[in-house]
Amino acid sequence: MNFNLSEEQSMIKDSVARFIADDYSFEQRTKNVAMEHGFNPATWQTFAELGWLSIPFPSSLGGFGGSAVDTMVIMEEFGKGLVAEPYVATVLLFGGLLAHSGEGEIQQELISGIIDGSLQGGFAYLERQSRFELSDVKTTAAADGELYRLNGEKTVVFNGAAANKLIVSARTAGDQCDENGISLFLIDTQAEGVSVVAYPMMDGQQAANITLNNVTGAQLIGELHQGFGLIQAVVNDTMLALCAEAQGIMQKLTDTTVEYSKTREQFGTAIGNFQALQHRMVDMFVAGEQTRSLLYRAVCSADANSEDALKDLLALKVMVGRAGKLIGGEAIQLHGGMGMTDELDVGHYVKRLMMINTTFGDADYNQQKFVKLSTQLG
Amino acid sequence: MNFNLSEEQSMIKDSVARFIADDYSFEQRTKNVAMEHGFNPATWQTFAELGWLSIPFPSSLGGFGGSAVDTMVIMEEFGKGLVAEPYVATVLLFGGLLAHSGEGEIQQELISGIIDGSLQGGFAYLERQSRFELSDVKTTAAADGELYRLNGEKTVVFNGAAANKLIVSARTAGDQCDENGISLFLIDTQAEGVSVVAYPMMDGQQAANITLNNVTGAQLIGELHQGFGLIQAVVNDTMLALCAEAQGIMQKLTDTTVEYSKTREQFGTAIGNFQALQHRMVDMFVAGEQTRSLLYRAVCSADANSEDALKDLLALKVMVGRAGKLIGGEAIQLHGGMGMTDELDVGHYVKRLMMINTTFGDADYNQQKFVKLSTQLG
Amino acid sequence: MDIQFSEADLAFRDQVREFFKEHFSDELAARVANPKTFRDAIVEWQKILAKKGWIAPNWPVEHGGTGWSIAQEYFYERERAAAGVPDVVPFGLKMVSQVIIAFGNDEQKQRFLPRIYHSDDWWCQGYSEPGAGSDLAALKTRAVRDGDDYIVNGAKIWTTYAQYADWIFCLVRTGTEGKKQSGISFLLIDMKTPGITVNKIESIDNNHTLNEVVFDNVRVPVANRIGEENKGWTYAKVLLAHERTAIAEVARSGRFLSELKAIANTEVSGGKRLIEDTMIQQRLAEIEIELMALEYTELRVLSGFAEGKGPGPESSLLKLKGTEIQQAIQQLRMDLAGYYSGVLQGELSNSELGHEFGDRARREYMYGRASTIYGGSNEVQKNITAKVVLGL
Amino acid sequence: MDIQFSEADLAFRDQVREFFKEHFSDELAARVANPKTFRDAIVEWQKILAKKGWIAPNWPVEHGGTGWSIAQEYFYERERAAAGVPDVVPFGLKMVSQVIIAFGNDEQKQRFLPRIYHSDDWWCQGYSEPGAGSDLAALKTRAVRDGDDYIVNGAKIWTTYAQYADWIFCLVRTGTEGKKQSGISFLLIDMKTPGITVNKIESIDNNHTLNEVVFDNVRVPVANRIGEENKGWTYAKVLLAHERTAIAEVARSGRFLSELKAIANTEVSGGKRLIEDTMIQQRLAEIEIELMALEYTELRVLSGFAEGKGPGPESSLLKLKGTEIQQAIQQLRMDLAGYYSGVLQGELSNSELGHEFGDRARREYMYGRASTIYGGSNEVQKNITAKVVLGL
Repeated sequence: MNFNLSEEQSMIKDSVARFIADDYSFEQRTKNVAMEHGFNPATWQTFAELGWLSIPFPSSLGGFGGSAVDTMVIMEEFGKGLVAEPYVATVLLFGGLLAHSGEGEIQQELISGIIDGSLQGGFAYLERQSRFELSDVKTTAAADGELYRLNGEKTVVFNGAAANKLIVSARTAGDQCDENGISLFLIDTQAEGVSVVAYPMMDGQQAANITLNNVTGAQLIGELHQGFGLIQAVVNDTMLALCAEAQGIMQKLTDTTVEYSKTREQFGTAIGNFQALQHRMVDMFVAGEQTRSLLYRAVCSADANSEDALKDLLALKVMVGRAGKLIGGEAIQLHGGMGMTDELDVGHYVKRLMMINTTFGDADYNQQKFVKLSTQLG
Repeated sequence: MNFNLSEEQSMIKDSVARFIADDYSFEQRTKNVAMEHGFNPATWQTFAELGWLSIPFPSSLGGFGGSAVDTMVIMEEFGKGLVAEPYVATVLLFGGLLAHSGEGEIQQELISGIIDGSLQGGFAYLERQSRFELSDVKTTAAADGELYRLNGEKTVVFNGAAANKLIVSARTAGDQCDENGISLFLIDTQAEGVSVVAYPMMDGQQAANITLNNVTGAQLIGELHQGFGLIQAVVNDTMLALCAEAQGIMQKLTDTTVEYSKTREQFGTAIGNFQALQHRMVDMFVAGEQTRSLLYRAVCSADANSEDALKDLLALKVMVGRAGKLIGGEAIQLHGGMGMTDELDVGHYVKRLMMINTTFGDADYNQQKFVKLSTQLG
Repeated sequence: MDIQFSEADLAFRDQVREFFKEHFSDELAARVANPKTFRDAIVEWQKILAKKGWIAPNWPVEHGGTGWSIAQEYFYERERAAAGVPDVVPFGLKMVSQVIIAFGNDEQKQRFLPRIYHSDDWWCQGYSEPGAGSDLAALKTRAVRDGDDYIVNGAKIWTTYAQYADWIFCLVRTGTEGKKQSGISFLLIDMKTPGITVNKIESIDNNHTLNEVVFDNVRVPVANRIGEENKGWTYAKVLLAHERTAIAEVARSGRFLSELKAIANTEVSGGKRLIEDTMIQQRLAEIEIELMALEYTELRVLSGFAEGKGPGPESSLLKLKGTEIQQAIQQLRMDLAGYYSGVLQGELSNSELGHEFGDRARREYMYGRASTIYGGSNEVQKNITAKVVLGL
Repeated sequence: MDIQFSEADLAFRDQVREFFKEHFSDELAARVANPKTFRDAIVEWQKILAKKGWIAPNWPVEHGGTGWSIAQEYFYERERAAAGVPDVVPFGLKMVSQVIIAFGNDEQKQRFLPRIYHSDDWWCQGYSEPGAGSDLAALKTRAVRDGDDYIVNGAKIWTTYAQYADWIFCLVRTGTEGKKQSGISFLLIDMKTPGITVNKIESIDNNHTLNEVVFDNVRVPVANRIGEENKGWTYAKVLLAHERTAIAEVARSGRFLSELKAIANTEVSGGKRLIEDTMIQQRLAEIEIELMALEYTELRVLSGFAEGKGPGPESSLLKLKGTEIQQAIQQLRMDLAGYYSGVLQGELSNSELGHEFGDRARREYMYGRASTIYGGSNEVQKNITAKVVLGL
């Protein structure tokens, strides 16, 4: 039992931290976010060169073969630097689905494209009515020779406009909310019948609504009707990674707020000397440390394939949501008027934290899932 | 629209406040609580002489004909003085059921006994399994000539050991949790088959378990099978009165805590100078004032027979529970070690507040009832 | 103690309801809600109210006030909120006008009040400075006497709608002796005076509401000073208590809560309406209960006013609880919007985006962070309450 | 980073589980739980543990410590809590012994440690005073040198189990110069010495746990002083951090949470089990999630110890969160008990009363208020964390 990083993990951590310190200032990040798809292709290429795009993929697919701890390490540093590049959409979600679905020709080819930085991807899993229910799928797929024809509308597809390829969840059998009968399909975003309406999200990343109008040539990924298990596995891995990112953000926000309170003077003294504010900053610190403990718990049980892995993950996601609200809210409040300006980085960190809370279900939603595991009810 | 007391109400308020200041010190109260049934019969007689036992009864039954505001006034002062005498059990519950059930001979006789202080009563509405559900009644009543025969067990009957008479809820038709089929019966606690196991409650008041083993001679109060409406009406009136008592307690606890913080020195200064504690005492004050606002809202709508009366009452009861937890918890915490001793009055006020939270359903329970009214669901 | 209303009060309520229904069209509402058309639309609406005579209820009757009873004021606000009618822009009609009425001279009253009444001038408020936020009295903008003028130098910050403003009312330092609260004067400054620069501050809701206003040797006639030199703090303080009360926005929160219930009745998750979700139910109930209490706290404050009492302890409480409730509503609207709470809708229509309230949820949530900061931060309110009310 | 345990660790876990099952009988458990039989029962149990060699895991091996690994310590505590086995009374075995081991002389070690090990002496702690609570260093009990003795005068308060104690370890003032933390000495005092009076304090749980201990010209041999005169604060401080960690009671909260789930599975309302009530479910979940986090916070502290780090920032956190969780559990147990939470059961049996856990719920709730007050109040922990961890 230990909570130390391996030498390799420390190297990854230092490498990301150094990149952010040297090349990813808040000003630079602001410029990147203002680019066409909300990120900087050159930065993405740097990620490829540094090997970061290969971390979660097995070595059989040309990857680094990283563990949950490895992903945690990189994501926590990304959080501290507020990295806007679409690592989650392309590497973790799109790449994760591919890597989990087998090691065929498609996987080999696409994952090597991800690793070398030439391919952008995304996962279209949301629909207008689905809210947080991954099994609520109305988009349909019909066999068309060896391939499939898709019809439907997907919303809030992260990285949807930049993506060359998308994996789309579609119904091949069953009723609208059934877990069985969902299948996954690979499509080209340039294919006929695909229309894309892109928009920025508040965290600077971009998403898109994707309309599929008789889109042919869709390739089945994984087994027919059995896509839901694949979705769950990859969503869980990604959720864990997002929580690590959130941990980095929370630490950054707490540190920034504490430092600000030491310099900002009001009523003739630094506001950090006011006991009421001190106690509230302690509450921020405590919330962050509790989240860190659950993060360690969840990555350890993920890597150990523990039977409690899902329960630990859900607990973590709930706490990320709750602690994030506390820390984000206090960070703005204690920065006073400055906290309200978009020039300062604080608000941007808070918005990313809010987005992470929402992604794959907010705190209340995941707590209800936790209850089912915890009380063994329904 | 005004929030001032009438001259008569101010007189009641002053009269109770004077009695407490002159004759009901915490030391005296402690002696009263140590007496046989948890209260002082002489004090009760004083209440009768001062006319307080007549306040809620209509003048046609020899009472003062008071409004909800009148009851609020007396109960709030009782709260401030932590009066332990069984006003709620005898006057509000037992007397209230009688007064609401008609103006026949029984009512005339018993209510005049209540008013002159010679009669103690109680309402046996709880059973081991019933928790907060007033309609969960297993005790049975069977016709026996003009009267009834009762069998069953009632628990936590407030004032059960001191009471000369009890009103008991019993099932005369329907299933265990049906609202229809509940009837109310008057019994004599000396009757054969009635056995009483008394115990003190944490607030100093006493309660008893009452076993009814073929108790004959029970008189029907109100209409057969239709007792539930009567129960609801009287429970709602009493709940409002208890909330007024809680308001008095909360104000007393806040005042006491603020005063203590001005005198208790630690680290070379009065602890009331610590900003973190100041802000928490402000939170206590705010919670108390918000409760006061809902109290005014609920008494006004009760007296106006508003269609929102029940919703206002439930909101109030929820807030009394929540604010009570905050204020009670902080009162003990800010008194430090002293807050832990039974010699100080603080703990006793807190315990009474906790009992009021539980009586007729705690904050969570009543919030669920509120939801039904508020969202028009189920 | 009662809350009975007279027949006349109830008739007034119906009249107000009818008026809003007739004059505040959906089309106008849409223009007010759109940041790009807000300025012209709100002025258009305020002129309608001025014509009706309801634009300045709290002014003395001789200047155009309505002389309403507490009950009438209560109903007016309740109906306004229920109809989704925005409050007037407060800086002229509710703030500087109060100071002019109470402390201005006759010439100032005649010059400024009618133009405020008819929304001919747009006003903004110059209180906060980069170094003086919660510690307002630490302000440093200097006004130095030069003949019949002051020469003003310094900067004001977080100035709402300065980009639209014709006039700004400012607290400036004219003296440096004694306590920092003394030595402050209250000046009215024409925004077109040379030397004034307005710098946009983009706020976290991605809107342009806030500004920095920089004064570089700005000449202001001494005739534009309210009351005595160095006594400005006294005049400004009166406003602060009224501002606290106004920030509570009790009636508006009531309307927003109804909107949330309607949303929860429509949005689904896993095929079930969100209103059937117990956790959503409880969050709605918690907000509603606090709000029901605050409505009566506000009535208690109003009835105190009616008896000639100034804003008492309940007014800090109104600000504290009122803003907490607003933020709870904003948070819940975000949560109801789910993924859509993150969308910057921009020029997309609702049907293009496929969603109706996510963008608004985000804007209100983000801008709403300010409510616990401005008007005397909630921390300052707690300090005041501890000192003034609890005697600590 | 991993939490894999070795086969040996897992075998140890099974051994511990087996031992508790065999030796901690239901009958003994009942006597420990009853305040009237508690003293003798806990001593009986501690003697069983001493015989097994598990009574003082953290002592150096030469004095009887077990030399366990972190994993073994973790499993021991977890199994102990799961089996409902009470912790040892800490004042001798976990507190004064640590000070004697670290700072006592050989004679003191030989004299006191074996009797502590075998529970022959019952110890209590004399730190707090009526005027020195959170501000512990402000203590005023004086010890004045008189030949080979000190003469002690003053009073200690909130002294847990002083009514049973053979010995008390005290902080006393021997010097008045310099900071208040200097001038304090650490004395061991025989409770049978003339001049000591123990006054019962009835606490709000209606039990007798707390006492006042008054010293009236009490003669204490200088040989009973630990370490140097006026250096007592240094010795005591070491204990405080360990005490904070212990107060968290993480494993016990885990057991209590399981009990609450079992209760919610049994108790009904309106014919439905309470566990089916969404609000109860969410309250259970909120506690469980915080506790799951705190279990790992504790492991992080333990693994820090293993690497030779003293209690770090996580230890104040353990105290803060640990006590919050305890109080949330106590509150929920009260709420599950409903009306019965108010009952003082006295001599009534469960079947006479008709209820099983209301009285315990009340006792634990009321006594539990102390956990955020003692061991350095939670307010003091926040002050420390702000200063030491956040650098404020």
